[in-house]
Amino acid sequence: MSNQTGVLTRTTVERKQSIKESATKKQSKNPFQSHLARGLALPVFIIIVWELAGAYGLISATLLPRPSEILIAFKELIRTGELFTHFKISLFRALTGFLIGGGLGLLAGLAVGFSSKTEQSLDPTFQMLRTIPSLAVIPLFILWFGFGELSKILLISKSAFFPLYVNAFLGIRGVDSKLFDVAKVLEFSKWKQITKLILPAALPNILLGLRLSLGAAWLALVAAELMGSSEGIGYLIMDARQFSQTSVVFVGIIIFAVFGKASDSLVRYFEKRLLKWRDSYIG
Amino acid sequence: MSNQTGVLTRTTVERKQSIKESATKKQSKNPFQSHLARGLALPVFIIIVWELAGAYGLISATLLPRPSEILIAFKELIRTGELFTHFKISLFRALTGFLIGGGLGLLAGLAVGFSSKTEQSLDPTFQMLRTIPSLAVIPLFILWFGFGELSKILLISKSAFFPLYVNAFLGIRGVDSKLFDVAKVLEFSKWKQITKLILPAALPNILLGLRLSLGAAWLALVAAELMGSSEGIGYLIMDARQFSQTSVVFVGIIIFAVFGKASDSLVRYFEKRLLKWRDSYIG
Amino acid sequence: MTLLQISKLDRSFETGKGVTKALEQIDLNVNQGEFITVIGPSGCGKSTLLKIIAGLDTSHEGSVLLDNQKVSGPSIDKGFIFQEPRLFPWLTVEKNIAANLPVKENATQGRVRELINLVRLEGFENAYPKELSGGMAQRVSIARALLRNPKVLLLDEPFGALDAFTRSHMQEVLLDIWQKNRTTMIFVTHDIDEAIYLASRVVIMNPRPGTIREVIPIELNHPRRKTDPAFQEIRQRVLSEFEKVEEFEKTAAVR
Amino acid sequence: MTLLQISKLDRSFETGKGVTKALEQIDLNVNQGEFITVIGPSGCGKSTLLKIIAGLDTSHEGSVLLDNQKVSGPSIDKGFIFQEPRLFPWLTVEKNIAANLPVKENATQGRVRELINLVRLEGFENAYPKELSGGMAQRVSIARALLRNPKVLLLDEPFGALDAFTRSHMQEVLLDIWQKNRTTMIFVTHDIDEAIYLASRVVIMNPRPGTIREVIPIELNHPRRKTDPAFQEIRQRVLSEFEKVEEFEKTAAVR
Amino acid sequence: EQNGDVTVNIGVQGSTGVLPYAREKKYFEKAFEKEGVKVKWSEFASGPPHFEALASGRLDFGATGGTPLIAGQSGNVDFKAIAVTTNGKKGNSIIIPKGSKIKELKDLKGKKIAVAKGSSAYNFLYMALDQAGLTDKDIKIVQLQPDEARPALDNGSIDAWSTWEPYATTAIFQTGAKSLADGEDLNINAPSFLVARTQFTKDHPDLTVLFLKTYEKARQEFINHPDKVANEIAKHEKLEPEIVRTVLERADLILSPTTKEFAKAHQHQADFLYKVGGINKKLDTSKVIENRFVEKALEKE
Ligand SMILES: Nc1ncnc2c1ncn2[C@@H]1O[C@H](COP(=O)(O)OP(=O)(O)OP(=O)(O)O)[C@@H](O)[C@H]1O
Ligand SMILES: Nc1ncnc2c1ncn2[C@@H]1O[C@H](COP(=O)(O)OP(=O)(O)OP(=O)(O)O)[C@@H](O)[C@H]1O
Ligand SMILES: [Mg+2]
Ligand SMILES: [Mg+2]
Repeated sequence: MSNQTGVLTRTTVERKQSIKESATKKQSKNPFQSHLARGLALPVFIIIVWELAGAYGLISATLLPRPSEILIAFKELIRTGELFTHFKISLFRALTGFLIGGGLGLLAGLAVGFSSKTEQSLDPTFQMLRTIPSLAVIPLFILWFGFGELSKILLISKSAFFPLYVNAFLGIRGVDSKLFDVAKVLEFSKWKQITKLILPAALPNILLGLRLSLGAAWLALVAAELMGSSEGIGYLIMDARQFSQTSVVFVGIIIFAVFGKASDSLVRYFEKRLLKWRDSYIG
Repeated sequence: MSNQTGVLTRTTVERKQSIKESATKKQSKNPFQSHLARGLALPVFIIIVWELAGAYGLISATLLPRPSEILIAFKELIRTGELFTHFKISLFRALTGFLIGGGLGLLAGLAVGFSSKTEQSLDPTFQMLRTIPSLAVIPLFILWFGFGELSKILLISKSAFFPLYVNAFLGIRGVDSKLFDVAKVLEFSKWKQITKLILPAALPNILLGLRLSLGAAWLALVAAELMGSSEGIGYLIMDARQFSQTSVVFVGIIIFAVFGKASDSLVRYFEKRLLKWRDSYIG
Repeated sequence: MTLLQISKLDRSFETGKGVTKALEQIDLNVNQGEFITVIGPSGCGKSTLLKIIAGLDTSHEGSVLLDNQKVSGPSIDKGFIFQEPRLFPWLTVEKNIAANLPVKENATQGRVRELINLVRLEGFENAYPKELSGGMAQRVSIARALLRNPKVLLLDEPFGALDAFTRSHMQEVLLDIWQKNRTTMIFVTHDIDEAIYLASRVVIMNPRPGTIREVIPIELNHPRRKTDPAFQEIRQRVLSEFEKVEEFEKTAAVR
Repeated sequence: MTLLQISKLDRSFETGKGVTKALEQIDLNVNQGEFITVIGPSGCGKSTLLKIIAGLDTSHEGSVLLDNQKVSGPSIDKGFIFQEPRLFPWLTVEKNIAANLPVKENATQGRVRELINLVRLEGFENAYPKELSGGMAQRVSIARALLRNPKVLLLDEPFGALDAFTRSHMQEVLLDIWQKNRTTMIFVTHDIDEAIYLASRVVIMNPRPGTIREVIPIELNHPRRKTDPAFQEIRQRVLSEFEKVEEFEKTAAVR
Repeated sequence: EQNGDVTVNIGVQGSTGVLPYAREKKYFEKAFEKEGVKVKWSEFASGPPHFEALASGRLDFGATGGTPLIAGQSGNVDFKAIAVTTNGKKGNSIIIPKGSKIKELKDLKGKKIAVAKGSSAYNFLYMALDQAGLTDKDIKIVQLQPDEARPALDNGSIDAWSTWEPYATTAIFQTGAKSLADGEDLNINAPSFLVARTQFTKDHPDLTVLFLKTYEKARQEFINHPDKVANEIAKHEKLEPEIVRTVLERADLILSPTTKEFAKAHQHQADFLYKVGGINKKLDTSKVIENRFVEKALEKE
């Protein structure tokens, strides 16, 4: 805790400095730090209120342990190396599932977006599959793929498939038909059409799909790890819930949150770089 | 079954007719029916193979009942009126959750998209919350909101929030800055900027977010109905799973699929009407 | 009365590959009710200058004062016709012209109808931008700017996509508005005849970096005639000045 | 030798509000190596005609034959310069010009550099379209079309956004290419002088619906001079024809 | 031998039972290694998923309560109950929160009671009500999974909770909740079983016996060194040793054929479940009972 408040004060000070600078030099030298300060303000505020509420006994400790208690559980799990083991396997599952599901989703989205015939044949089926909940199909996955890694990874893939599929599909359908005319006149091959026209034009949407798919992969982890598993962050959470070890549950939640945010930031970093040609509103 | 194949033959015939027509009249009179035929081909094919495989004992009946058995379970559930009761309550939950979560997501997305300051303060927190799995937070929801409707609807809202949030956010950031300049020159008020520039420009993405949010609301139903519920399609499924009543599980899955697809089609119908001004690739 | 005072205006763009100097040391005073036309080679900074005056581009050095106030953003007094039509693709012609005014109101409706007649787009009130030809779209954007009767009208090659006759019709329309409303006009064009025909002063710009080469006052009475010897004389002067620009450009250091 | 045969061409657009007749009963034969310029009032269907010839618009009635083959889609022989630049915003100038050819290849690279010099964009090879001025973007799109040495070049107001000098430079470039390669040119413009200066035949169109009013052959030798009396005479003829179009438009039923 | 590429798939749930302990200690790995057979473990959150896994042929052995067994049989899953692991008398309890005014079962009238449908505690609740002269119409049943019922109990949104171990003991220890009644008080037998996939028992009767023998060996640890085992589990699972010890005490671990008494209790459960509409057909539970393996496993002892 003292740690977090420390961060807050430091960055706030730096932010003030950078505002001063920007007033004189017209361009902030340290926009990154002031971003960070703004981004951290809300979470840090929540954590402080929460800790205080816990310390004054306003909330039940078994159900909502204080941040400091969570920190202790965190340290303990790190010390024993358990956390790392769980995390490693979950990361592997989420990423593999994301790669398979997201990759197929992208391809399917491109295929369907490209041709309205393909759309008519495949899209209705995909749209039906999209709203089938993971929890309901677990038995089928067990039947077909067992409850080993394969099954889990496929369940994650299923979740990661759709956001990329829908976004890639709509990205293509959003490409300006004027540019398509240019591509036709210049006689782009199908491949060139994809790489030089469609992918770049649909890129904002595809990257958005990427972010949503990555998120979906993380979210699917819990359902997947419910299924005959004894490792992984999802398992850690569900196992801890059995004995009401709420601090451990929160450690799991925090890991999900942090890694969700981290993978999201990564994609957005690439987004910034890949979309530098854009001339759009920047807020 | 015979029913389904009936549909297939009929529409195929009509499709042939319409192709003939279009050959002579240059424009198909019945594109809708040929779309339908194409869209149904794959599901109908799967159903036939499945039924046959079941009939020849190639797949375990306990885990994967034949379509005809599912149909019987379906009829039975309809006859007793159970299905309708479950469906009604699920529909209510999904829609209310979607309206709350999606509405807030849209507003938050607009707010964050509009100002990069707001983005820096709120977006990191939202992105962290986005990847926290529903199953992990259920105890917290029960603690805070009890296990009544409120809790379920909020859980659904949580899921429905993010797709609309992210899509609205990115929709705004994709608006051509040239048009923003026009709005500035014409001195649009903030409100006019939203209604006359941002919403229409971001509409393709917002509608996409709508579809994903609706889907997410349906998907969240199962997790929500795991929680202190004795009604709803999600409950129906999970209850049937406990007792290995696989046909009932499939009835639930089919309802999810059909209503997911139906709500999706509805949004796309509006999409077509609302985006008729677009001049983009149509596949 | 001086309406617009530009002094020591510098504007450069940082891009991935270095810095492009678009405008350098621009000094220009414009009086209330003047008709200024700006000519100069492609890429010399005309559009950039207009955007700065409009308050759309504030990342410059030097001062730009309108009515002795620093220009810090667009305002109701300034109309802008962009180089491209920039119509809202989701609004019909009529609604694009009315833009942020309620189309349903009678006053607006009458005015919109009037402007549609003026730019000769009768029958296309309800067409979407994608259903318009290039010149038609440009005319819509002209009508949109005229609707608001601005004090200063900034026009960036407004008639570039129009045929000769529509163009001269629009020139008359513009002169008419100028004379009736004493609107201050700053008008970028590539057509030297047009520049002379309309202007009280013609500004000739040098490229790379964009500077003002010469300001030529046109003291002919309206209506002007292009065959008038006095017109021809000025035309010669502008042309020869422009030729020098051309030469200047060839010898100038590349970027 | 007749390269392009257009006969009984009709094209109308169905919109929400009714049907717009864009082209009606167009008949036109173009010989290999001819330089056709098309003029006509804004919205008379010039761009539509070009798109049909290019094979980008096939929803028409009547027949369009190129080399006695029905035109059913774009092909390698036809270059097209669109009315707007239509650059790929994610590609730099260099890559936009090279388009679907590999920029890295030496042959392409040399040719791209040559064209960049020709359209006077040295130093902007690596700029993105959003960093270009209107005229610069238009020149990139010209270079892109020229790169492929098409047999037929369709140009839709290609020099509309260029200043007088860049424009006449580009005219020379075009004439040069035409004479060297015997490229067949179909060139839409609003500038009557330009139309006469370049063409072997000038096509004058009537609006609403778009029909061909008159085809005027220009039998002057190159290089032509605008001050030449023969030139002026033809100019008068075109102008008076065009004035009739103007009158026709005023009396025509509105849509 | 000929068992070269055979793998035994064993399912476990929870972390305090014999099988989880044996997994930790690798008893089964050691025993089956000699036969050239590999062991693969899968962990399930509750009983019912065991039967999905059994039905798909991906699981060979598991240990569950009686109610999931009945549910599995009603779903036509092909399995055998090969032994009884506890009489389950102390396995289920009705818990009331700290400071509750409820004194006896009759006081439950009109109250909100949480229970997980399909669990053994579900049956237990109905039978308890029956004994108190109440029916499910007199109370308000809230369908909650154990880990959801806990917060509900803590924040007072339910009045009582019918649950099983280790949830009952954990709640009592952590929140000062009290047990209103357990199976012993009401004399309700709720046997739990070891289950096996029928086809596996046919293909590998010897391995089935070996499984039971190994189970028995692990169970003996629990009987002979309860403190040691409790401490080990507590340490491994980071639980309070007190909780684990109590849970184990209440478990009454046995390994026994399905005696007439157990069979009757189990059949009674099935009939009851049918009566209250939990399952949709009447079952003959004796069809899934198979005693010969456990008899053989125990006879050499
Ligand atoms: N956003 C930008 N980023 C980088 N460079 C820019 C940007 N906008 C303009 N420039 C550069 O500034 C210079 C002037 O551009 P500007 O658009 O003002 O020219 P212009 O005089 O309007 O030309 P034209 O007659 O072709 O429209 C050009 O060299 C252009 O490359
Ligand atoms: N996609 C479309 N949908 C409906 N109408 C259209 C469409 N494209 C063109 N038109 C109509 O066809 C007519 C001719 O348009 P076209 O673009 O060919 O004109 P143009 O001669 O090129 O005009 P300009 O000189 O202004 O570019 C116009 O009336 C226009 O409104
Ligand atoms: Mg410009
Ligand atoms: Mg045109």
